Amino acid sequence: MSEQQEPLFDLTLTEDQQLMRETVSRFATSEMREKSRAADEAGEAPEGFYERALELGFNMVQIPEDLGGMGAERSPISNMLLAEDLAVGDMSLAIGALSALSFVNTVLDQGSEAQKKKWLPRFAEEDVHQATIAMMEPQARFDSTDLKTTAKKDGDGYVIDGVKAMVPVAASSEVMLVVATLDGEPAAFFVEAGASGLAIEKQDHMGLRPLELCTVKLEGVKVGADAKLGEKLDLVRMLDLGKIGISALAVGTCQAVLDYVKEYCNERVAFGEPITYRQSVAFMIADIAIELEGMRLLTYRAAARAEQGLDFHEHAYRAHLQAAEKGMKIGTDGVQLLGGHGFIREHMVELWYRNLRAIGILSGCVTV
Amino acid sequence: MSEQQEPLFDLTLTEDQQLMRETVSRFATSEMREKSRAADEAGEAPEGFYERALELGFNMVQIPEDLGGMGAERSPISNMLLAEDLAVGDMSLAIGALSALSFVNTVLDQGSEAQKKKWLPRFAEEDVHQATIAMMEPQARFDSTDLKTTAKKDGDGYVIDGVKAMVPVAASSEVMLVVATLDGEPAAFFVEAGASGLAIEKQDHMGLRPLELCTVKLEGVKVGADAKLGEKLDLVRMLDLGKIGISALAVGTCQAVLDYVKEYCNERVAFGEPITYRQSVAFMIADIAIELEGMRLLTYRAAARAEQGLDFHEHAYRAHLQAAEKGMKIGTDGVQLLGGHGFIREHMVELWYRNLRAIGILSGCVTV
Amino acid sequence: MINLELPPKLEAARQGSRGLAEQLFRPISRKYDKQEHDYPEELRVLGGPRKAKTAEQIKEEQALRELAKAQEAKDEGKVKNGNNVQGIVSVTEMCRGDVGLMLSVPGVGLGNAAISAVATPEQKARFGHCYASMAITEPSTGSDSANISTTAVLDGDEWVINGEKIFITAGERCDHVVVWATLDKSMGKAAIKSFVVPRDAPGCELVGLEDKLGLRASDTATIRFDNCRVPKDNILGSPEVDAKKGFGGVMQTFDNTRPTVAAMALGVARASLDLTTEILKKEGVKADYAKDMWHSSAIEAELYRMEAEWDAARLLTMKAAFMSDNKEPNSMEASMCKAKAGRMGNYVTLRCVELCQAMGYSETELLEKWARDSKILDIFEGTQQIQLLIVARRLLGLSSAQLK
Amino acid sequence: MINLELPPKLEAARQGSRGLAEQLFRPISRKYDKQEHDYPEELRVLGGPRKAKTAEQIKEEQALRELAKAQEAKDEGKVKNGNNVQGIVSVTEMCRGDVGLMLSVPGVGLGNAAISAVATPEQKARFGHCYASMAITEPSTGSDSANISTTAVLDGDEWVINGEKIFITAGERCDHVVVWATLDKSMGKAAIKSFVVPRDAPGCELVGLEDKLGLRASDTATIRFDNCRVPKDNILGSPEVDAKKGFGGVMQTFDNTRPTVAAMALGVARASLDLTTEILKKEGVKADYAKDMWHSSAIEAELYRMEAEWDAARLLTMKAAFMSDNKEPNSMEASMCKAKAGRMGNYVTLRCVELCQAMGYSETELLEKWARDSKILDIFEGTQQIQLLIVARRLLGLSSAQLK
Repeated sequence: MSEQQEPLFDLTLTEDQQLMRETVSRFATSEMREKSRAADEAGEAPEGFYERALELGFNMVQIPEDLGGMGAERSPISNMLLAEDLAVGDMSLAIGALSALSFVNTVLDQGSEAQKKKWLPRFAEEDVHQATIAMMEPQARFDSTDLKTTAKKDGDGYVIDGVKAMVPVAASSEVMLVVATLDGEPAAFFVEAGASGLAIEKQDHMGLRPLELCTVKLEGVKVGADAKLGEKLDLVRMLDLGKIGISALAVGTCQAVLDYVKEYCNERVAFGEPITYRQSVAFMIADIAIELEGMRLLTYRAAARAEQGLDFHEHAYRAHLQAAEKGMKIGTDGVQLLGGHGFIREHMVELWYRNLRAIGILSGCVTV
Repeated sequence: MSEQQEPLFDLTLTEDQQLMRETVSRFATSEMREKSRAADEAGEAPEGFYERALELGFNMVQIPEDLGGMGAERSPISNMLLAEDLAVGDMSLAIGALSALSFVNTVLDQGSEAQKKKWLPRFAEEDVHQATIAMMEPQARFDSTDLKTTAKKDGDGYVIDGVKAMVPVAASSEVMLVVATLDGEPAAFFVEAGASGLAIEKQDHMGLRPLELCTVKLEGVKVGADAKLGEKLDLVRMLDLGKIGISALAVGTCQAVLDYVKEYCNERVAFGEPITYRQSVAFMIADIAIELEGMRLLTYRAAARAEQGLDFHEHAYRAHLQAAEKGMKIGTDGVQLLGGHGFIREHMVELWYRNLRAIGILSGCVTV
Repeated sequence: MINLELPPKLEAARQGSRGLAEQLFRPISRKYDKQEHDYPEELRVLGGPRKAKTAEQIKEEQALRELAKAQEAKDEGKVKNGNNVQGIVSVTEMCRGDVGLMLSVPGVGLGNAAISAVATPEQKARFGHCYASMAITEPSTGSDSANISTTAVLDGDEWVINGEKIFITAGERCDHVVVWATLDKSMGKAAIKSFVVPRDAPGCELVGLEDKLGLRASDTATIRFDNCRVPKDNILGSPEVDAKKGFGGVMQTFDNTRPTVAAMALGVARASLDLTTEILKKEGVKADYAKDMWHSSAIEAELYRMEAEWDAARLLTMKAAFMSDNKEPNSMEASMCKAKAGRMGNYVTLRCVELCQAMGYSETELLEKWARDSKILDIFEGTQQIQLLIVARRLLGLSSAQLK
Repeated sequence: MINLELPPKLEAARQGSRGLAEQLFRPISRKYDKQEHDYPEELRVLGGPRKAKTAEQIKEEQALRELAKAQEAKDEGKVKNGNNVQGIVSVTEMCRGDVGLMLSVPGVGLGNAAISAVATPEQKARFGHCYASMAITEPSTGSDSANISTTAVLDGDEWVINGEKIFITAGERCDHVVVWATLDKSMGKAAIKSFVVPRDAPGCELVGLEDKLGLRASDTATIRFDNCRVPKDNILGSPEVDAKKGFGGVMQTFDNTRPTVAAMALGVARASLDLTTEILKKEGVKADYAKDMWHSSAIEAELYRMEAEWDAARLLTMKAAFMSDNKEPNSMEASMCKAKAGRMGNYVTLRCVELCQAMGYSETELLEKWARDSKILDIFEGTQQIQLLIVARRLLGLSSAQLK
C-alpha cells in the first residue's frame, strides 16, 4: 500500500487470527467440550489432553527464535482470543492448557535475559512441560496489594513462607512463579517442583474440577539469588494481563451458554409451543447476548490497548468487573432457562454455572 | 378475655387503625391526589390544604391531655400508617402535612417536660402551626455522624452556624429543630422563625415541588439555654424513626404507582391486545407488587418493634435501604410501563418517578 | 395488632429445629454431598418406617381432632399462628443446616403435604403414616404441569396407571408415591387427579436417579408406571371430572408447598450469610449498621443489601403462611414469597462465595455447596417465571389464555 | 486489526462537538429546562433557515458525490470509520452538553435521517435542505408502529393525508414533517409509506405541545392532518405495496437512529458521571482503580460499576455504527446497543443523583435534570422491551407471530 492507513476503530481480525481461531475452535469442540462432562466427574483432564493441546503450538509462538521458539511479537490480543476460544470448549481445561503459556508470557514480560534463557526453551519443546503461577491466598479477604506470603533475603538467595490457594495444575508443574512480599514490595520467585519446604495438596472446589487446583504451602522454601523475577515486579501489570485473560475465559464460557440455551429453548415445548415464544424466556436470552457482547468488547479493548503499549489498567479492571458480574448472571440464567433439567448433570449448564462463579475470584492464573 | 393471648405474628390492624386508614385514604384521594399535579406545577400546596389536613387531628392525638391534646400513647405504627396512606395521595403534601407531627413526635420522644409544655400546646389548637426539622446539609457526602453545622456554648445559651438543606416547609415554620454538633456530640436546638442570623431560601428540586424545600443558613444564630432538646440527643434513634417514616412514604407512593399501572396497562391496547398480555409487561407489574410488599413488611416490622420498645436500628436501616432501592426501581418502571405517555406530565407516573428519587436521599424529615 | 416478631411459643420449635440442623445435619452435610445416592443413615434416628395405626390410635387421634376443633370454634375470629407459620420457622432452621438432608428425613415427603391437604378422613387414616413422595413432572413437561400424559383408567375396582414421572424427590426412599394422572387427556386440567401408589406395587418401577448440581443428599428419581394397579379409593379427592372446578384440587397443595420451598431458600441463604459474616468478621469486616450504606465499605454495603433482601423474603413467606393459618386465600402471596425467596437465595449464596474468595469457592467450607443447593429452589414447585405468571394473572385479573 | 480506540481523525470532530456542548449548550441548559416551549434563541447561530439549493450547488454536490464514490471503489474491502461512527462520537459529546438542545439544533431532525436513508437523488435535492421532523406515533399506538391509522390516498397528482400524530420531536420548529401513513390498512405493514409534508401545507395543523418530565428544551408536538395535500412525488420510496418486502422500507431508518439514541444516553450519562466524580473528588472520594472492588468503599465500587456499564454500552454502540459504516446488516446490533445504553443511562443518572444527595436532587446542579432527561432515551425509537423483542427474534430466528 502506498498510503499508510491511519489506525481506525476496527473490529476485524487479521487473517492469521482468523485461521488460528478456526483451528482452536475445532480443538475446543472435539478435545474439550465433548470430554468436558467426563473430566468434571473424574476431577482430572482427559488422558493425553495436554499433549494434544501442546500440538496447537501456542506456547512456543512468542518464545524468541534463539530459545527455540518462533519469535513472534508478544500479542495480548492473540492470547486473549485463545483463552476465549478454548473456554468455549471447557474453562477448566482452558486454564490448564494456558497455564504454561501464562508463565511464559510473564517471563517474557518481566523476566531478565538470563531467566528467559533458563526457563523458556523447554516450552518450545515437543514434550509437555507444565508451569503455573501461584498468586491467590486462602484467606477470604485476599488482597493482591497486601500479600500474606513473604520472602526474606537469606544469604545470596531468599526464603519464602506462606500459603497459596487455587493454584492451577500445581502438582504437575515443574516450576511455579510464587508472588510474595519482599521488604514491603511485591516480588515473584521461581520455585521448582520438589523444593524443600514445599507442600502441594489438591483441593476440590465448586467448579474447575478437572483443573486440579492446589493449595501450596511454603515453609522456609529457599531459592537462589537468580530466582527473583526481573528487577522490580510490576504486579499491577501482571494482574491486569491476568484480568484480561480471566475475562476472556468468561466470554468464551458465556458464549457456550448462549449457544446451548438458544438451541435448547427453541426446541423445548411447553404449553403447546417452544418456550422461546414466551417473552420471559426470549428476553432472558436476548439479555445474555447483549451483556456477553458488552463484556467481550471491554475485554477486546483492554487487550488491544495492552498490545499497542497504551495504559490498560482501568480497562482491564472494568472488563473483569463486568465479566464477574454479568458472567455469573449468565451462568445462573443458563440453568434457569432449562428449569429442572438445568439442575441435572446431564446438561452442561450446571457445569458452566459452577465454573463461572470462579471468574470474580480468580486472580493472575491466565495472563495474556 | 379471661386468658391473655400471647403475642402472635400478626398482620391485622386494630379497629382504630382501620377507621383511621379509611378516613385518611378518603382525604388522600380528594385533597391530595386530585390536586397533586396542579400543586406540582405551582410549586406550592393547594390553597387551604394544611388547614384541611389539620382537621384530620393527628397532630394532637399524642399530645398529653394537660397540654390540650388527646393523650394517646405514642404509636410509631399509627404514625407510619398515616405516612403511607397520605403518600398514596401525594408524597410532597404528605411530608408537608406530617412536618409538625414529626416535630411533635421528636419533642415527645426526647424533649424535657418544660420543652413539651412550651412547644406542644399550639399543635393541639385549631389553627395551623407549622414546624420542621432541619437535618440534612448541602454537601454531596452528607453524613449524619459527621455534621458540619456546629453549636457552641455562648454565655447561658448557644450559638449555631452552618447550612441545612432540603428542609421542608421551613419558610412557614414557627420553629425548627436544628441538628448540629456540640462539643463533638450531636444535639438539636429549637430555633424560632425570625431569629437573627437565620436565612431561609426556597430551593427547587427534581421533585417534592409543592413541599417548598428550603436551604436554611444559620450565621451566629443565638438561642437560649432551654433551646437544646432534652439532655443528650439520641440522634440514631431520631434518624431511625425518620427512616421508618420515609420508608412508609415510599410504600405509599409505590402503591399509587402499582394501582395506576395495573389499570393503565390492562386498558392500553397494542398489537391487538391489552399490553398486560405480554409477559414483559405483566412480570414487571408482578415484580412491583412483590418488592412493594417486601418493603412494606420491613417497614411495618421496624415500626412495630419501635412501638414495643424493642431495638429497631437494624430493622429501620434495612427498611430504608429496600425502600430507596426498590422504590426507585418501581418509580422508573412505572414510567417505562406507560412508554412515551409516561414521560408526559399528563400522567402521574413521571411525578412519582421524581418524588421516589428522594427516598434514598431524605433524612430525618418525617419521624414516626 | 401488627407484630412481626416470632411468638414465644414458636421460639421453642425454632430452637429445636436449629439444634437438629446444627447437631445432626451440619456435621454430615459434606459427606452426603460427596456420597451422592447413598442414604444418610444418620437420619434413621428421626423416624424409621412407621407402622400403620391401630384402630385404637385412630380413635384417639379422632378424639384429639374433636378437641382441637372445639378449641378452634372458641378461638373463632382470633388470629392464629398455626402449622403453616410454625412450618416456615422449622423448615428455615432445618435448611440452615442442610436442605438436602431435611428433604431426606424419613416420613416427611412432599406427597404427605398433598395427602393432608386433600385426603378424606378415611384416607388420612390409611395413608397418614406413609412416607409419600410427589410425582408430577414428566420428561416432556416442565413448568406446564397441566399438560401431563400419564393416564389412570378405572378397571373394575382398580385404577390402572401408565406413564413415566421424573424429578421425584425421595422417589427411591419413600414407601408411597402421590402420582398426578389424567382420566381423559381431551378434558384438560379438570381431568387431572392424584393417586396414592405404594412404591412396591407391581408395575411401579424405579428407572434411575439423577446426578445433580446440588441437593445431592436428597434422591431425585425417575419412576415408570407400567399397568400399575391401585385400589379404587386410592384416588385423592373426587373421581368426577368437574370442568368448572377444574385444576383447583391438585393445584391447591402449591399454596402450602410454595411457602415451604421459600423457607428452604431462606434457610440456605441464612447459612451462607451467617458463615460469611463470621468469616469476614475475623478479617476485620464489621457490618454493624453504624454508617449509612454509601458511607460504608463495598463489602459492608453488600452485606446490608443481602440482609435486607433476606428479611424481605422472610417476611413475605411468613405472610403467606400466616394467611394460610388464618384461612385467607393465599395463592398469590404463596407465589410472591416463592419468587422473592427463590431469587434471593440464589443471589445471596452466589455472592457469599464471591465475597469469601478462595475460601468461598473451596470445599473446605460449605459456602460453595449452598450456592449449588440454592439454584433448584428458584426452580422446583414452579420456577421464578411461573410464580411471576401466577402473581401477574391474579393481580391483573387475567386468565391463562390471556396471559400465557 | 482489532482496535477500539477512536481514530485521530475523529478526535477533532469529538473536540468540536465537545466545545459546542460546553460553550453553547451547557450554559443555557437550565434556562430552557425552566422555559419549556420557548425556542432556544441562542442556537440560531448554528443554522437558521437554509435556502433551497441552486442548480449550480446541486451540480457541485453531484460532482462531490462522484468523487466520493470513486474513492469508495478504491477503498473497496478496506475498513471504514464513516458517518455513523463519527455520528456516535459527535452525538455523545453534544448530549454530554444537553440532549434537549442537541435535538433543537435547527436543521437537524429525525426526519432528515429518514430522508437521507431512503430518498431518491431527486428528492434529496428537493428536501436535503429541509429541517424535517418525524411523525410516526399515534394516540392509540405506542410501540406498535405497524398499527397506524393515518391514511394517504392518491387523488390525481396529490396524496391526501388524514390522521393525527403525537410525540413529534421538533414538530413545532421544523419546516417539514416526514409522516408515516398507510395506503391501505387492510394490507398491513407493507402498505405503510412515508411522506414529506411541508409544515405550512394547508391541513397540517399543530394541535399542541407536550409538558414533559425532561427534555424540555426540545418541543414534542401533536399534529393533525386534515385532508392535507402534498405532491405525488413527496412519497419516500416506492408507492407500490410489496407484501414481500413489507415493512423494511420505513423501518430501516431505525438501524441508524437507534445507535444515535444510544449515543444520546451515553452523552447524558457521561455528563452525570463526570460531574459526580468531580463533586465526590472534592469530598475525598478517589475512584482511582487502586483496589479491587470488594476492597473499595461502597461509593467507589458504585463508580466503578457505572463506568463499566457505561463503557460496555459505548462499545456496543460503536460496534453497531461501525457495522453500518462497513455495510454490514446491523439491525440486531442497533437494538442491542439501544437496549443497553437506554437502561444504563437511566441507572447511571438516577444513581448519580442519589450519590450526591441534596446536591444531586437540587436544581443547583444539573444532575437532577439529567436523571429526568435520561428516561425518555430508554423509551423513544423503541422501548427497552421492543429492543429486546427485536434482538430475541433475530437471535432465535423467530417471526413476530411466534414471539409476540
